[in-house]
Amino acid sequence: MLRVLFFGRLREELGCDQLELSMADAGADLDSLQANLCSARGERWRAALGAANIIRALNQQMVAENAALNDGDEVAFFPPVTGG
Amino acid sequence: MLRVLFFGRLREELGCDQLELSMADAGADLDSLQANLCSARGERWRAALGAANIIRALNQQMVAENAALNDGDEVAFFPPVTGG
Amino acid sequence: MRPVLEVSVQETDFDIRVLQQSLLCDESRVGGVATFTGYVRAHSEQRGVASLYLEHYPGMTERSILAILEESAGRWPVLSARVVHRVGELAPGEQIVWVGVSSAHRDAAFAACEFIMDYLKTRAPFWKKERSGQGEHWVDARDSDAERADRWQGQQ
Amino acid sequence: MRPVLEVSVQETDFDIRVLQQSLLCDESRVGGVATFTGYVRAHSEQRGVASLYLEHYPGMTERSILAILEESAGRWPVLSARVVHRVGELAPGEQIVWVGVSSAHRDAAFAACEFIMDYLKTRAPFWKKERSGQGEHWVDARDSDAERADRWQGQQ
Repeated sequence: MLRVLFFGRLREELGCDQLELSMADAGADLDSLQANLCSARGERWRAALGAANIIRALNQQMVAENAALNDGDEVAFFPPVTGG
Repeated sequence: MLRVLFFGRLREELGCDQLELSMADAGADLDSLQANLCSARGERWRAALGAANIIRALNQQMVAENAALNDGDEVAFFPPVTGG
Repeated sequence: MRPVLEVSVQETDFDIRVLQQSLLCDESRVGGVATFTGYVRAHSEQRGVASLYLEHYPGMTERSILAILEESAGRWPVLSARVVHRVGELAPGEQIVWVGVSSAHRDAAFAACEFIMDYLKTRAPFWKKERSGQGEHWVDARDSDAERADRWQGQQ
Repeated sequence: MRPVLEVSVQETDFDIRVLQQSLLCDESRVGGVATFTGYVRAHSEQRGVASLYLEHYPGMTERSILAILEESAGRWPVLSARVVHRVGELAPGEQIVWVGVSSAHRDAAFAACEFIMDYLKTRAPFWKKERSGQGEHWVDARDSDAERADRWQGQQ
């Protein structure tokens, strides 16, 4: 299983805080996961999650490149951060 | 009259906090004042007040160049500052 | 001696005097403490702000800030560094964030404190939403924040 | 609106929370406050320090620090800036100096605070004497302080 979290403006646009996905539904890596979520869940997801500035984190660390996914991983998608 | 103040290590070396001088004894400008104090008061003054790093202030403002002295002025001599 | 690094993410307000005291080791090796405190402003881009809501990513927030503190301690001789960041609903004038760094010398304290704030702004998972008379909206990230963080990259 | 600038030279200790509060204007225009606090260290150049005596030039001290605050407010959009500097006899661990700057944005607050400290170190008439088991001696000025102050000269 894979846990997928959404934050900030993206969370509101999707109307979704988090998902649990089987590894089969998720895909083998971050790029596949993001593409699968965009294509399987309709136009709203495609537009929001396909935005160019979406940041990805794998197991609570931001990752700039693609990365392989493993059972039990936690993935997060969110817009640029605005704390401080 | 001119008021002349000494601070820090220089004050201790001279054994003197402040002086009141007539304008005639002081001289026309800062360079003359400093030279007069060095020559009129013995070796201790010549050594301490003649040191290369002595800073001068005229009416409570540091001055890097020579400056004319006027009746009522306040002059100070001191070593490099070490506050903060 | 290893630097003392601490991170707190909390809804409650904080006392800057108590925080600064926590940066002082008892042996009096501290020569200086640099701090930054961020506040909720009453106006933002011509809008009046009634309140600010801060969302975060629990777990990752603490980890990412601790990683920033560790990086700062690797770059400068930090004795102690600490970040407190609030989340939830905040009113104008309230304290949002506090960063404090103690060191034997002021240059390290200043540099590390500013570095931590710059990285916090671009690497810690917080998102601000402003609420005003005209409704609510998410605050956009600023290019200038990314540029400020980038300028540390070339430096050691 | 003109920046609020304040200077205090005093023998008594100070409360950093009260000082920081004094930098916040009531309209909540302050986005950030940067501060620096200097402390008496227990060791200095291999010597143990029993106490530190701070001499100053009354009158010129306040004037010169105010001139530094005014120069900082001319360079950056400072809302309020304040310096408190102690004089007289201080024990290791005691607070010596506090500099605080409030601004709408953090970059101005950080820059002005560091500028004020650098200029204070080289332009304000204070002299430190350390007392230790080996007697007492005047602290020498450090070239690095002059260099830090000089680096602001080229910048606006």
